[in-house]
Amino acid sequence: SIFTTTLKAGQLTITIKGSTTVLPIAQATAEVFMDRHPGVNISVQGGGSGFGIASLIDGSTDIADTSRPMEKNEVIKAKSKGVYPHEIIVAKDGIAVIVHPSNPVDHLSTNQILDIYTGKVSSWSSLGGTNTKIVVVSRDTSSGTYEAFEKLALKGERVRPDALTTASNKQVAITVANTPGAIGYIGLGYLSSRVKAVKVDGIPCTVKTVISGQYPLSRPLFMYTNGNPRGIINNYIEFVLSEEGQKLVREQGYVGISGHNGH
Amino acid sequence: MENEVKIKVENLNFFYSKTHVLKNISLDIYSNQVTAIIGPSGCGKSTFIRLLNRMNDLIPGARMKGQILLDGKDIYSPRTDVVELRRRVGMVFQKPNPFPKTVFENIAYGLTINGLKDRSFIRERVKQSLKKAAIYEEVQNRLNENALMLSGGQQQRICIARCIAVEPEVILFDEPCASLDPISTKKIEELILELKNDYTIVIVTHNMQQAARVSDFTAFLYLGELIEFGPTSKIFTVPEKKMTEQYLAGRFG
Amino acid sequence: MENEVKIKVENLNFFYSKTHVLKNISLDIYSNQVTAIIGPSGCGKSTFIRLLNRMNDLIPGARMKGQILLDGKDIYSPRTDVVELRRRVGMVFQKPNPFPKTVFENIAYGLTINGLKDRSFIRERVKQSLKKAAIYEEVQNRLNENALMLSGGQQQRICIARCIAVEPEVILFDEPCASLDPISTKKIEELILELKNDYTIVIVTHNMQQAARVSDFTAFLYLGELIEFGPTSKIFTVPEKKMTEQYLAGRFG
Amino acid sequence: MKKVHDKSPLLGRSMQGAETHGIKAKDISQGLGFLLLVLCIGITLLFLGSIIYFISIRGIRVISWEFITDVPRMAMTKGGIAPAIVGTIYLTLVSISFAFPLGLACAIYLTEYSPKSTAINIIRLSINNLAGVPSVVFGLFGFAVFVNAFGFGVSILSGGLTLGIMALPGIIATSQDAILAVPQSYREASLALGATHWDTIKRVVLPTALPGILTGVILNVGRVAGETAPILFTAATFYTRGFPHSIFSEVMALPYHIYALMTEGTHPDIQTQIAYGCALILLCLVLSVSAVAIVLRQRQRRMYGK
Amino acid sequence: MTKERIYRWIFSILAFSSLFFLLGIMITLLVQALPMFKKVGILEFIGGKYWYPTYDPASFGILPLILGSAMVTTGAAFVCIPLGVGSALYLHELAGPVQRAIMKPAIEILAGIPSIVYGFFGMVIMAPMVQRFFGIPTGFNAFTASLILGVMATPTVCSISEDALNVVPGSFKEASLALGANRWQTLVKVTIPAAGSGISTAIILGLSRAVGETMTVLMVAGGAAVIPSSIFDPVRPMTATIAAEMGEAVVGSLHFHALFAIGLVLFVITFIFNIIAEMVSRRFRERLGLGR
Ligand SMILES: Nc1ncnc2c1ncn2[C@@H]1O[C@H](COP(=O)(O)OP(=O)(O)OP(=O)(O)O)[C@@H](O)[C@H]1O
Ligand SMILES: Nc1ncnc2c1ncn2[C@@H]1O[C@H](COP(=O)(O)OP(=O)(O)OP(=O)(O)O)[C@@H](O)[C@H]1O
Ligand SMILES: [Mg+2]
Ligand SMILES: [Mg+2]
Repeated sequence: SIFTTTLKAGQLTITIKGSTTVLPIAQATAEVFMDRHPGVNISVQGGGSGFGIASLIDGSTDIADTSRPMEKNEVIKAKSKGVYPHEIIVAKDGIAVIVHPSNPVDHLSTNQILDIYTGKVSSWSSLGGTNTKIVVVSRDTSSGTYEAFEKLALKGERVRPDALTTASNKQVAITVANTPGAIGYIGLGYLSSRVKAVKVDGIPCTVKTVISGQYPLSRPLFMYTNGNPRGIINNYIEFVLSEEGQKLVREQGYVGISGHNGH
Repeated sequence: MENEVKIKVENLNFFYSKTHVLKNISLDIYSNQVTAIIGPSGCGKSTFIRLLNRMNDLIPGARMKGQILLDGKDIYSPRTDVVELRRRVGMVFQKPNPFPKTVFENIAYGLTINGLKDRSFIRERVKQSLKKAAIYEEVQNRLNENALMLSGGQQQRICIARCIAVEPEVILFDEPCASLDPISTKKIEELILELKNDYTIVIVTHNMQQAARVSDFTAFLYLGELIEFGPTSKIFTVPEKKMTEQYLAGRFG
Repeated sequence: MENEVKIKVENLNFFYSKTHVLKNISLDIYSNQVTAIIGPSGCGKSTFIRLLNRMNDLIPGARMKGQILLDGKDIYSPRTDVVELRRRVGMVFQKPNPFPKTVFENIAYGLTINGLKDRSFIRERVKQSLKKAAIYEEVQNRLNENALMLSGGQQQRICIARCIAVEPEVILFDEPCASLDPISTKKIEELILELKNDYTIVIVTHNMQQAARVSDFTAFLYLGELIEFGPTSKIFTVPEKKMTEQYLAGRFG
Repeated sequence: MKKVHDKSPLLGRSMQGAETHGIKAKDISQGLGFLLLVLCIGITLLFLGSIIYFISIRGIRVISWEFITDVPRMAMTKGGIAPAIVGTIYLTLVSISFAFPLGLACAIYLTEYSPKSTAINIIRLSINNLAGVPSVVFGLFGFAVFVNAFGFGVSILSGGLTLGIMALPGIIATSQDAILAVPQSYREASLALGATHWDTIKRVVLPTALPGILTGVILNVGRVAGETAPILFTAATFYTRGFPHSIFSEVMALPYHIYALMTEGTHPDIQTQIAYGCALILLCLVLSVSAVAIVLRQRQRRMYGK
Repeated sequence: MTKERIYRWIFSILAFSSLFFLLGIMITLLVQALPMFKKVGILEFIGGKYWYPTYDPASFGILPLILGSAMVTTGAAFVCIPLGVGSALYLHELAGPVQRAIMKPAIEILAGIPSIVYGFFGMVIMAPMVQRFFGIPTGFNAFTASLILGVMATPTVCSISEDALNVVPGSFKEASLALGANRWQTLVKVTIPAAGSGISTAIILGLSRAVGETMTVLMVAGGAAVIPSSIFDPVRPMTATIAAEMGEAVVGSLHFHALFAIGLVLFVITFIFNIIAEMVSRRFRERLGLGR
């Protein structure tokens, strides 16, 4: 890490690491930001929220993307190493629960979703559907979407082990679109007419309900810096939060926020 | 009976892609006689003998002209069953080449591929073949050992037994003793003299003394040409050609 | 001067890991004479000749007993510089083995590794060596061609020239004609007779006629033992041992 | 002329066979067997061919000059993949400059200098074994050692070294083969002229083995250039604009870029097309490298008349 | 002579330093896996049925992962053995010199197709095809992974088998033909048995490549960490688990060490594969009387 720090001496390189959910936001904004500021180089890496935070703590990244707030012990660990995490909400994400369009079921309660994903229910018939087997589609544990879904919908319980585990939102959508008995969850931005999003606790998954916080499966997305962002990093964060940055966020299929939500 | 012609070679020419290796060779190989082919290295001895059971078919780009008749029938006619021909005209190679199988399996191989299934018949035939090849005594207790464990001379006799087992009519030997020690060589030579009672034998050798010892007829090849052919006794005592005489005197080669 | 001893071999025994290949051999090799080593295949000829310039050092597990003295100095003493020894005792192998370099580079190789840099001197020496090896005429316009493009006989003479270029005192030939045609063989034999004016020569051959033609002394090895050693004229006409006589008469081997 | 075969129960039937052309059981089994073999190679070529076909047909549509020379734009839905191509080339160069000298030295030692002892046999065995270690395990090693322990971070250096180590056993093996293929007679000829062992190696053995050694190096490096798992945690980054300024920079790399586009992108339809383009370029790079090596090897084999 | 000795030393040092790197892998894996085994016993780790590394409490059982690897490898064997060996036999016995001169290098070149390309192809083309063809919920399963892995290993198996067939001395073949065997009989009864261990080596090496393959299975195997009950179930082989989770695992956490422990298990498995291959191929060469 000696090497990475020396490299950053000029502070024209920004490293961003962390949640794959936030990755597209970071990438899209970084790109435009670099167009505005030639000479600045931003490197964007995935790896997951945990990885991003760990990197922030050991100093190997300037910005950590996360799809969850930092946990207490993470903050303690960071402070013990002289890193003071500064949290910025950059966008909001709604997790849509999707089924095949031919499936008569069009709303589920959070408890029903929990039962489906933990394996207590395995046929659509008890949920008001036809007597077909439920094919449960989930995401890799490394994905931010999974992390959020686990927290919001599963309340920490285990996904049934035989669930299909796919590597991307896109694959979940494709799998559900091709499989009549399937259920899956994807970021709001990936919704298309080929799958059907069900209402959760009676609330449809839309930009509006996510912003208002009514929709139960929604969450903020964060960027963390070490202390208040300064210099070029601050310029970048400000750009993300600007109207132009938020437009890019929306283009990537997320829900924008307005104003500054820092501490 | 003695001078019945078993194989008749007529105006034989042979080419490896471009090189003309055998030039217009005609000779007769007699039944139940040993015919030796001698000549310096590279003169075409192996090429010639391999033509007699069409082993050269495998070489890409090789061409042949002329005729080879076995019992009066052209072995290169399109109607010939090559597989069957090779069964009738067996071959023993320079380097002993038993299969990496047991002694028994080696000898039985030729029988089983010809569809024979009767175990006791096969066992009997294996025994007979080993006896004929003068190796039975030495290996009777080692039939289930890998044949490659035997000595070179024993391996060569195993190869001869393997060849005999399918009852060929002609046996071709291509320098069968080249890689053997003097004692094994002696045994093989005695065996060849035995075998000529039942088979027609053609032997390639670059050891002139060996040719003198075992053969009835001798053909002397030089640079692809048949210089002289006739009874061994005559060739070795009063050769017709100057060249033969010089070669036999060790003046070259 | 004629009978000055160049190499003295005393009670030489040699083993490849377990096999005892050379048994108690003693003989003298005289300056400016051709000494031939004959014997059936596997009797240890190559092993013997390779001991004279310590080429067998490369073989793991090999052991040697006895002494070999070159000009009276033990070549196996720990104080011997092997590299220098090999320069003094050159070797030409059975199969022509020119390096895959140009003819010129082949001959110059031995000079440059010995640290010579003077181009014009090297050029002159290459020319002289080629001339001595009776190949200059044939290759003078092809000095920059790859030596592998030449015919076998030419390659062998290139190897001889390469050997001569470093001005050895003794040249060892291990069956130098075994893979050559009769005409090339003849050329090499003539060359050997030429070379003996300047060098001491040891030649292994399994061609008895060749031994008779080129050598002054002949050693007959059989199964690792030196059966007989003496002037060639004597060995080939009135051998002392029965075995030598039988071997020369082609009774075995 | 009364021959054994007349009383042969076995062969009597086919005795006149020299001219008969009847179909025998063994001819049928031969026919069927050969048909099976034709089928096998047919299916193999079909599969491999179709992979190349699909990738080429779909990849060629997105490939343009811009695609090769430009940086990604519009959230990786437009522009090109130049940083990924450059990154892959850098990684490959680092891995060669590490693995080639080391591998060659190791091969020279094992073939020319090493005593024949059990210790050396164990070395040989472990080198062989390491050739079979899964690529992701090399990735773990690189991550633990270069990225963390040595503190090189996620960088070209870490990734290149990881790839280099992965190529090492292959380079050692092929170089050994090439050196062993140099006829012993060349060595003997050189030694017999009074050359030292090192002279012989330097002036005769290595020049003769060189094409074979190069083949091995190219082949193995081509192979690792296409690897993803080892650079996953050691070198690759999802997005960076500029070209790397030092070996301590992290880079985009083609194989990882394909993976990232397929799993982390937000515009699947467009990004899959780009992935096709990347796959085609990767395929071209890697296959042309190995084609060079294999042609070289064919020529080499012909030279030794094999 | 002293110069000579210096060179010798330089080379041995370089050779051993490369060995140091190679041995380093083993040591790293061991060291990093150790904390895992201290916490969870080896047997519990290998025999455990549940892989929930990120839950609280976490459970680290890699049996489903091992079985996933085993299943795709077995499946791949069914593809690559017939195709690879069959193709090798074709090239050896039936192909003319021109055909062989083209096809052998072509297959060797194809052995260099990067695994990511196979994975990509599997993801966008094979998986949907398999799903439609069999009418199953998802094409991302052990079957598709096996198929792709099998095809991927085929060139390796083919190329090494062909080399093994070429090593069989021509004299065996000639001997058989001279006894009146036809080409098929010669192939089946003489050439294949003689090359048998060489071909086995090829298969073992091909399969060891399949066991260790990462990206392909990561992209097409489905990723469910469950003990598979059919070939059409999604599975999560060990390699895919490491690749998918390494980035997320916090350095130094138990999850992190668990992934190294999986790496160690993989290493041991491929090590055994290679030892077997080595032994078999040594026997092969001895049997044919080939040195070294
Ligand atoms: N497959 C081949 N392709 C091209 N030329 C060949 C082939 N086999 C042999 N030759 C050439 O044909 C000539 C005759 O070869 P052949 O093997 O018949 O000689 P030979 O008399 O058996 O020699 P030897 O005593 O050395 O075995 C030689 O010049 C040889 O180089
Ligand atoms: N490297 C070796 N290791 C073990 N045994 C060997 C080795 N080289 C030769 N031999 C054996 O030593 C004996 C003598 O071999 P050598 O090569 O000296 O015989 P030769 O007289 O030169 O025979 P040829 O005329 O066939 O060349 C033979 O039995 C041979 O098998
Ligand atoms: Mg011959
Ligand atoms: Mg010899």
